[in-house]
Amino acid sequence: MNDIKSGSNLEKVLKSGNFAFTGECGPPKGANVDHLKENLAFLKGNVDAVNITDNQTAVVRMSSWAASAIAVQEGVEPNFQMVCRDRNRLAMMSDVLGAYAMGIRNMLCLSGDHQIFGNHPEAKNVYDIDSMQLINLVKTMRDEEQFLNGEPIDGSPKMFIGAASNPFADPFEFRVYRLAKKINAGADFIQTQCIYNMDKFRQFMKMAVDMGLCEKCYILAGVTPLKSVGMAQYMAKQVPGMDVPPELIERLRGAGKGKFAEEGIKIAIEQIEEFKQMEGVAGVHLMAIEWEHKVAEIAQRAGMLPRPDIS
Amino acid sequence: MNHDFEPQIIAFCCKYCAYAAADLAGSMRLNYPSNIKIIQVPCTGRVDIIHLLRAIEDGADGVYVAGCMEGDCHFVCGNIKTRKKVEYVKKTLSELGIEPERVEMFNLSSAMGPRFAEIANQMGERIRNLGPSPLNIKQAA
Amino acid sequence: MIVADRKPLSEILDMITDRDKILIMGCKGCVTVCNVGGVKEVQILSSSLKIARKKEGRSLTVDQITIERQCDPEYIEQVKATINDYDAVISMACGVGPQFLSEAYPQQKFFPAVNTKFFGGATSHGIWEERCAGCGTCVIHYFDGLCPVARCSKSLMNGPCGGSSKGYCEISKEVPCIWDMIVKKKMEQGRLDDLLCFTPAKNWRTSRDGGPRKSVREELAI
Amino acid sequence: MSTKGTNNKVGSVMVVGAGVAGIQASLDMANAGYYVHLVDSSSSVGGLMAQLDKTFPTNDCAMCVISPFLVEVGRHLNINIIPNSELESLEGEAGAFTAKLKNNPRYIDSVKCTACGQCRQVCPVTAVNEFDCRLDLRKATFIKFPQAVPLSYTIDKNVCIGCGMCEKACLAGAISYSDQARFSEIKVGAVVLAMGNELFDPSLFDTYAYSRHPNVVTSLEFERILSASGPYKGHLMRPYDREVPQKIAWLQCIGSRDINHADHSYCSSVCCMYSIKQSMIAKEHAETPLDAAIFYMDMRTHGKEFERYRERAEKGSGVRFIRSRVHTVEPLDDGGLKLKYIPESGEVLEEVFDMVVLAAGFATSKDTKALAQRLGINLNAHSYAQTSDLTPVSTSREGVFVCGTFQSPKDIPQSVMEASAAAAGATQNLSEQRWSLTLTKELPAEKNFSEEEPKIGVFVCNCGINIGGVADVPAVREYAKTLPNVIHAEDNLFTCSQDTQENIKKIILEKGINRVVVASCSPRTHEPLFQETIREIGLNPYLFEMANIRDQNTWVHMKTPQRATDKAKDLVRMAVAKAALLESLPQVTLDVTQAVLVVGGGVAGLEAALGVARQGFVAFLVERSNELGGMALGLNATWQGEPVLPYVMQLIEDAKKNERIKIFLETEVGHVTGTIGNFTTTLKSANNPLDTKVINHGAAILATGGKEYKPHEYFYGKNPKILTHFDLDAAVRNNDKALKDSKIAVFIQCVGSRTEERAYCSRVCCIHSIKSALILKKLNPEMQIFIIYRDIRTYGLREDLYKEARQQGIRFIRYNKDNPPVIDSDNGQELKLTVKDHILQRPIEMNPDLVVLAAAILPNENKTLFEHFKVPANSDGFLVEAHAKLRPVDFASEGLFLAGIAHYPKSIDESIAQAKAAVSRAMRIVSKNTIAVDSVIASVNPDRCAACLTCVRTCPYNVPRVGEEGYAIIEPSDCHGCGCCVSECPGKAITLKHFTDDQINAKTDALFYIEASC
Amino acid sequence: MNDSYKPKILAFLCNWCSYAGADLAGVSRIQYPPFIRVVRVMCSGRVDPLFIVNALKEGFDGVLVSGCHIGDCHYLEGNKYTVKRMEILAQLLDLSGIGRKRVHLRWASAAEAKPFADNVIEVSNIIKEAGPFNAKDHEMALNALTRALSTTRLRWLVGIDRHLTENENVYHEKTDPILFEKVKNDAITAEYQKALIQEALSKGPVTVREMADQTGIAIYTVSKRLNELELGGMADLKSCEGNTPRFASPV
Repeated sequence: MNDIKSGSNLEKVLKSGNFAFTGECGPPKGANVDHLKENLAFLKGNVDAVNITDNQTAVVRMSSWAASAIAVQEGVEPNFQMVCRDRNRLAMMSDVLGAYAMGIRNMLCLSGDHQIFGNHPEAKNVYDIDSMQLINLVKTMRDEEQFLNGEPIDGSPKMFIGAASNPFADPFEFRVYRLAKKINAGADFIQTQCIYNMDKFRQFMKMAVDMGLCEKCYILAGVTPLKSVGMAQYMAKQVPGMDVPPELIERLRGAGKGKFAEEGIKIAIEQIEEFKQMEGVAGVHLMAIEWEHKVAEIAQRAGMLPRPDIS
Repeated sequence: MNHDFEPQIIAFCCKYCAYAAADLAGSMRLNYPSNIKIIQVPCTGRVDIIHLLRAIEDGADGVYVAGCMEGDCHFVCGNIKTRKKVEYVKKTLSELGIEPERVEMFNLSSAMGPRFAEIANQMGERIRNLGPSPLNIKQAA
Repeated sequence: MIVADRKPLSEILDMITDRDKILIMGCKGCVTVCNVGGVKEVQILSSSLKIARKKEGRSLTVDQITIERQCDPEYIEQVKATINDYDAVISMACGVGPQFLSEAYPQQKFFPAVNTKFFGGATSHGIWEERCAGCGTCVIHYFDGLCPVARCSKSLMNGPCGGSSKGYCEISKEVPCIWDMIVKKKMEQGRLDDLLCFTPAKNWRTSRDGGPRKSVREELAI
Repeated sequence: MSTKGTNNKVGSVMVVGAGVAGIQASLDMANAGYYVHLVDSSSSVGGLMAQLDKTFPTNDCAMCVISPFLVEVGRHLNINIIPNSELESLEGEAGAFTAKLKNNPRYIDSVKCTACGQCRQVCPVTAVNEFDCRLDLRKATFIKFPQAVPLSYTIDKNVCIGCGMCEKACLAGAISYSDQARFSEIKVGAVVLAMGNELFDPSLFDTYAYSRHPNVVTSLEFERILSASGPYKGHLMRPYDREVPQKIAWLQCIGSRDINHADHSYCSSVCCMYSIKQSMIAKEHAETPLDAAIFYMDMRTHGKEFERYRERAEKGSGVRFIRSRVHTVEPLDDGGLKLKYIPESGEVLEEVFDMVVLAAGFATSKDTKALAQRLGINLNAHSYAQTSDLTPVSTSREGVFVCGTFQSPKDIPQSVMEASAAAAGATQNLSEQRWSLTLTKELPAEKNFSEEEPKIGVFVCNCGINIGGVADVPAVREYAKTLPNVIHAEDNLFTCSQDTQENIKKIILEKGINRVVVASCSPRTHEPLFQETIREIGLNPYLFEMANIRDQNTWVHMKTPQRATDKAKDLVRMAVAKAALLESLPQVTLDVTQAVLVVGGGVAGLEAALGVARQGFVAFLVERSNELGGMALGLNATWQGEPVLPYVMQLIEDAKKNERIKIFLETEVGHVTGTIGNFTTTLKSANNPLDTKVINHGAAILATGGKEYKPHEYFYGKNPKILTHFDLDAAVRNNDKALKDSKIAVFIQCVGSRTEERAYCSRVCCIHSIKSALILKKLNPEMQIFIIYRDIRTYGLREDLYKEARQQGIRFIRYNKDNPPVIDSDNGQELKLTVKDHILQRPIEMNPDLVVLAAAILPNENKTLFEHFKVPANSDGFLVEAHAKLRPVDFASEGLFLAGIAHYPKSIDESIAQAKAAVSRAMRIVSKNTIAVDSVIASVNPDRCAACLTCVRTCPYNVPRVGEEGYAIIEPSDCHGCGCCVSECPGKAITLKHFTDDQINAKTDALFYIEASC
Repeated sequence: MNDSYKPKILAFLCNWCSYAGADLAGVSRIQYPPFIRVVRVMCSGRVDPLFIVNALKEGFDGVLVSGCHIGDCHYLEGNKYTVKRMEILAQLLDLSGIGRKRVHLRWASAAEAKPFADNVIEVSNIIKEAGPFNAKDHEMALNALTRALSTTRLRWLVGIDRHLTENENVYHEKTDPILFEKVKNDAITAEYQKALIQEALSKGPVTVREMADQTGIAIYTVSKRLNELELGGMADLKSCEGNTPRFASPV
């Protein structure tokens, strides 16, 4: 757990036992990167690393490694995401090498949403290898310095490998085993799905801790502040694998018109406070897409600032 | 809705319920339009999609199937299967640009003489409102 | 068996817009069993097309024939004498039919009346479900007879993905999540640890991705 | 049994009374080789059931159920219907009776009359229409109901003024005023009495204002109001002002269980059920929501599925059940009726209803009593035929049997069972005369027309003025001549009359016609008649097609004669188009193994086996355990007190002695194959499965019986003082001292019956409890006896037991389902029982020395056996009969019958009756050596079959199966001919004979003048 | 009654007796009031009750039918039928509330000029006494009378009356007069009431109670008669709002 893998800022923060704080930012729907830079500017200094999404919900955006490279230029450490939907194993390996060459040190291996959710449902999907096999592929490239077919790599990509985990999806009792499987496959850190059902998450973390997973891998708890009752209901019903308890929606509604956002942030901050104490949680992953300007305030009020600077 | 238009309507009636109800309507001297022509089948389950389409193709302005009440079919469930086939024919007709209301399925018991006449009048009225089948209009013009 | 759905009538009508003498060819194989291309369906399609044409006041002569199978040259041979007397021929067989016919009779125009979809079986009267994707290397024994390649939307080998909820796939409530079934079955049979070990990347070479395939029975082919 | 010269025995039977029971008995006997004389005093067969609208518990329409039977009995070659006649005297002995009949005149020749109804329209005289009770009028010349058999009008001489108008109107020349009463003598081998009952006339009670107010009606009148062929065409209206009633009250026990006004102390056993049915059907008919209330003393729903029927009425349809006897019905001036009554809660209530229905009970009519007197048949105190429980269908006179409500008040299924039982009883000693008097039609060989092209003869009928008066028949005839393949067309006044039939035959032979089309009335009633006619000259019956230009043309288009004529032409053209494609269908016959398999060695099984043997056929009796007798071994006496054990011992001995009965103890039924007439069954010995034996039989009777429920309630088994019925009977048998010494005895009813998991009433426990209470009272008159019950269901004449029990001081306490009696025996010895008394409305306690639990009756566990025979059992495990009303002993699949407790809990006399009935039903098959199979069946063309299993999945009777050769096989004798598989088969491999696709399409093509295109 | 009221009376005189008697009265200059308007018929048997009802409808205040004495009828039995018809008409008039006093049957032979005149005077006084007959007030009753009198049932019963009671019926016995009387009376009341109801029905869908009010017949009787009409196909249930059904004559 303690030998340095990629030397990225995130890795150092985690390795030094600090409570990590990562953000998320979506690449632009075009080549104009001004808005991207704006968001990165908001996040700079407030988070240890920023997830750069890869065609999230199968909606076409600028590719993740390009946006990540821009983040590196802007001095923000990116978490380069790769989904298994759009590339076969050749494209995956070549993108990992390219990203590393551009200075990207963290990456996340995700299955990716099915293309019918996105804006090109007629597209052919790939799914040549799944997220588990991708984790293992990057681990093999990094540690054995070999391609999938065993040939040597000239300059292996030392990536700090991350993966996602949804503790609330069915079958619930198998989720922690799958997490273990990802860790054995080579995941160094895990970012969970955004959490609203705290007791179910506590139960999940307890199992993870009992299985000793937290020694082998850093688990970051996902947080997404709720902007409105509408958003809460949308998440509850439409987003697959999301578990939003009704009492939470009631609390939000109780806050009254106009004050939803504020109440959402208050909830998020309470969650972050609890995660700080929760055994096995090594940090928080704040997903505030289109709310990047609020990240600073949240980080501030959650006492996450200033970010540790471990050079 | 021109009044001189005399629709040709074919009714497939099952021997045990609808055909018996038609006979009862006769012995009760009830009244329904004369352009309903009844074809007897042992059970509505015997009526096939091809029979309904063939009737429309031949020039019928309306076709309906009359079977036993659901649950009372002499052969247990012939009427339930046929209702599905009638729905299929309705879908096919609307695809072909023909009013699906020209085809219908009814359920009644053999004691419902008045109900049989009511159905016949109702279908006669409906088809008269719909006017001649599009297949016949072209012929006529 | 091969399962297919019949094309919508409007599409078939567009195919034969300016053709007045057509032949509809049924096939007694899989399409008869899944009720889209047998003798009955040939009659229904013929009657439907004639109705459509009569509605426009234009005549249409339709001949009907159903041969044993449209995937064997000898049966295709049976229609040799009259095949070219028609303006068009509609084949109601699976995708193989129109192709075998086109190969045998180059100058005739063949139209598919049916969309071939998948290999599957009847789960109940009138309902067929996909079971096999024809990937060329069968692995179902690893998953207790539940094939993730054909029945998982993402063909995951180490499922389930994050989108599985209440036993159904993220893409729709009609599609059961095969991984949910695999996990539950493994638990019931006490073979959960089969899933814990890592399944390596699959060799897709034998599937369609490896290019159009051919199978040869050495003992037969001379 | 006098066996004086068997040769002078007569192979025919007389059935007196042509209600549903009389008809069933006649059909059974006629189909088993005996000539039947069916005598009825009224102008048509059908009896009381023809007047009913719907029947419980299935709510089927009564007429739809019974009319096929009326047609069958009307057309049966070996049943001679003698209407308007009474049996004057019966001389001679069993096997050779001479019956003297008085045939009253009808004044209309029923052969000539076509029931066209012209005479009724012109007759100036009106009279009360007895069929619709007093709700409407009929004319002097009338027909009882449209489906009457014989289908002919009659003139009622007492009201007719002889004006002669009907003769003028009658085109068939069927009126013969000179008709006189005649006497005739008929020799018969046995007599079955089925005169039925009449309904009690409530005008006796002035408190119900029945004779003073039209809105107070009897149940039969209400049945006519509900009926679609009734006075109001099925619209629910009240007679006074035709308003749709919003509140109707049913008053139970009118003329039953009543000794001060009506001196009918018995219960008529059907009124509770038909009131529930009427309330549900009324709710369905009413346009606006209807509030229905039933006022009753005990709700007697003791039959199969009756308890659930009552639940459905109360919970589903919201019928109110009020346990109270209404004191008076006071008519108000606006047509409403004020009822004064006291419900259980005790306060006096008044409620205004729009209509009151009096559930009138049964009573034997005066003429029935007189007839019984003349025939020397003993009647019991209630003037019903005196019968012993152990021979339930035999009267006091040898060779004369009884069935139906003349034996005692009962419902239709019970009457039909007894009818078949009486049929078996009557023919038992005549078996050597079987087929001696029956007629069979000599038919010439069928001609083969397969090579000839179709030559069609069209016969257009005027049917008097029914067709000719509306459509232009000559024009239709001329038009028919122009149709393709038609070589002859003619029209005549009455095609169905005898003389026209003769000359049709002549013309067919002359002109070489090979397809016949008759344009007249409905094939439903007349197709068999014409098919038989053309068969008599060698034409296959299926080379025949009818065009219905009367019921479905002239009668419904009277106002547009020209259109009716055009439609008649269309219908004839369509019929001719189909006729051209008709093929002759061979009459498939299978040979029959003349033996019967009886499963179950209880009383029902034994009676069935003995019945079959006495009819002259082999019976295989298979019993799972090692002894015969079944449940009856534990029963002391029947409800009339006749000892059961000696009877059972005698049965067992007779069975063992009879060489035609092959008994297999400790044997189970293995695999069963084959169809009606040809079953092959393997029998496995219970303790050594390898020892198997294969038997062949033509029919099977399942009498697998039942067992007493061992209660786990009320500490049963934990305290010696707590017994079940069988324990008590055993104690009485070896006169256990504890019985005599006990001071307080308590019976608890409905233990395990009428609960959530067993929602049925076990029918006999009330009777057994009361009978046992009387025995205990006799043993020790000081003993205090309580019966704690929910509803006392001593149905029929068994009500006397209840009357006597109350007279002997036995106390009855009612509890309801939610707070049953509670027993606690803290120290195991002293029993304490507390129950809330329904009158004091307060709990009372007692320390009984003896507690008897009226435990439920369960069916025996036979899942595998039922699967072998592919026979269904209902959710309670009892076998499901083909039709609750008219085929109560048959299974839906042909050739299999059921009897005894396996059908439903019943008393021993009812089991015996059902067993004999099953024998009679089996005789229909086994008494012949070949059996005809319907020709309209589906057949598979192997090379078109893709073995896609669609037919296997579609057939409601799962007849088709895919054989080893790889294509579907449909067993001709199993196929019912519905055609569902034909229309679903994707490869068009199956055709339904006589209804092929081409034949149906030919009709639609013909309508639009399209030649037979492909 | 003021003397100025001049009743209008229609008189059917049979050609051979009463008409001749009337001429004789003329020849003998016997005076009688000028209120009668004479219609000559060959025999009093020719007079159909419908003529009389029609007369009342058109405005006459009374009708006199005069024929030969029983036994003198030129056509032997014509007047016997007239007696039967007038009986049935009288019964119907009473039933309809118009009252039998509007119609009178008298005999006057060819020689009886005086008796003829006396009859005319007597009838004129009775009609004068009864006052003018306004057809409008009895419109429904008159229509019903026309309907009832045109039913085959009544016309047939009237015609066959004597044949059955005096000679023999189809059973070659004399029909018991009491039975026949009962049948006839039932028929008269029934047909009249049915006719009244048909009048009510023809004006559009009505309920039983409305019919009872319009026709004055008791509710339950209306219900029973309505049933007879339904069975004869002359009335059917039109609609049923709430729980009051409406009936109408079939279209």
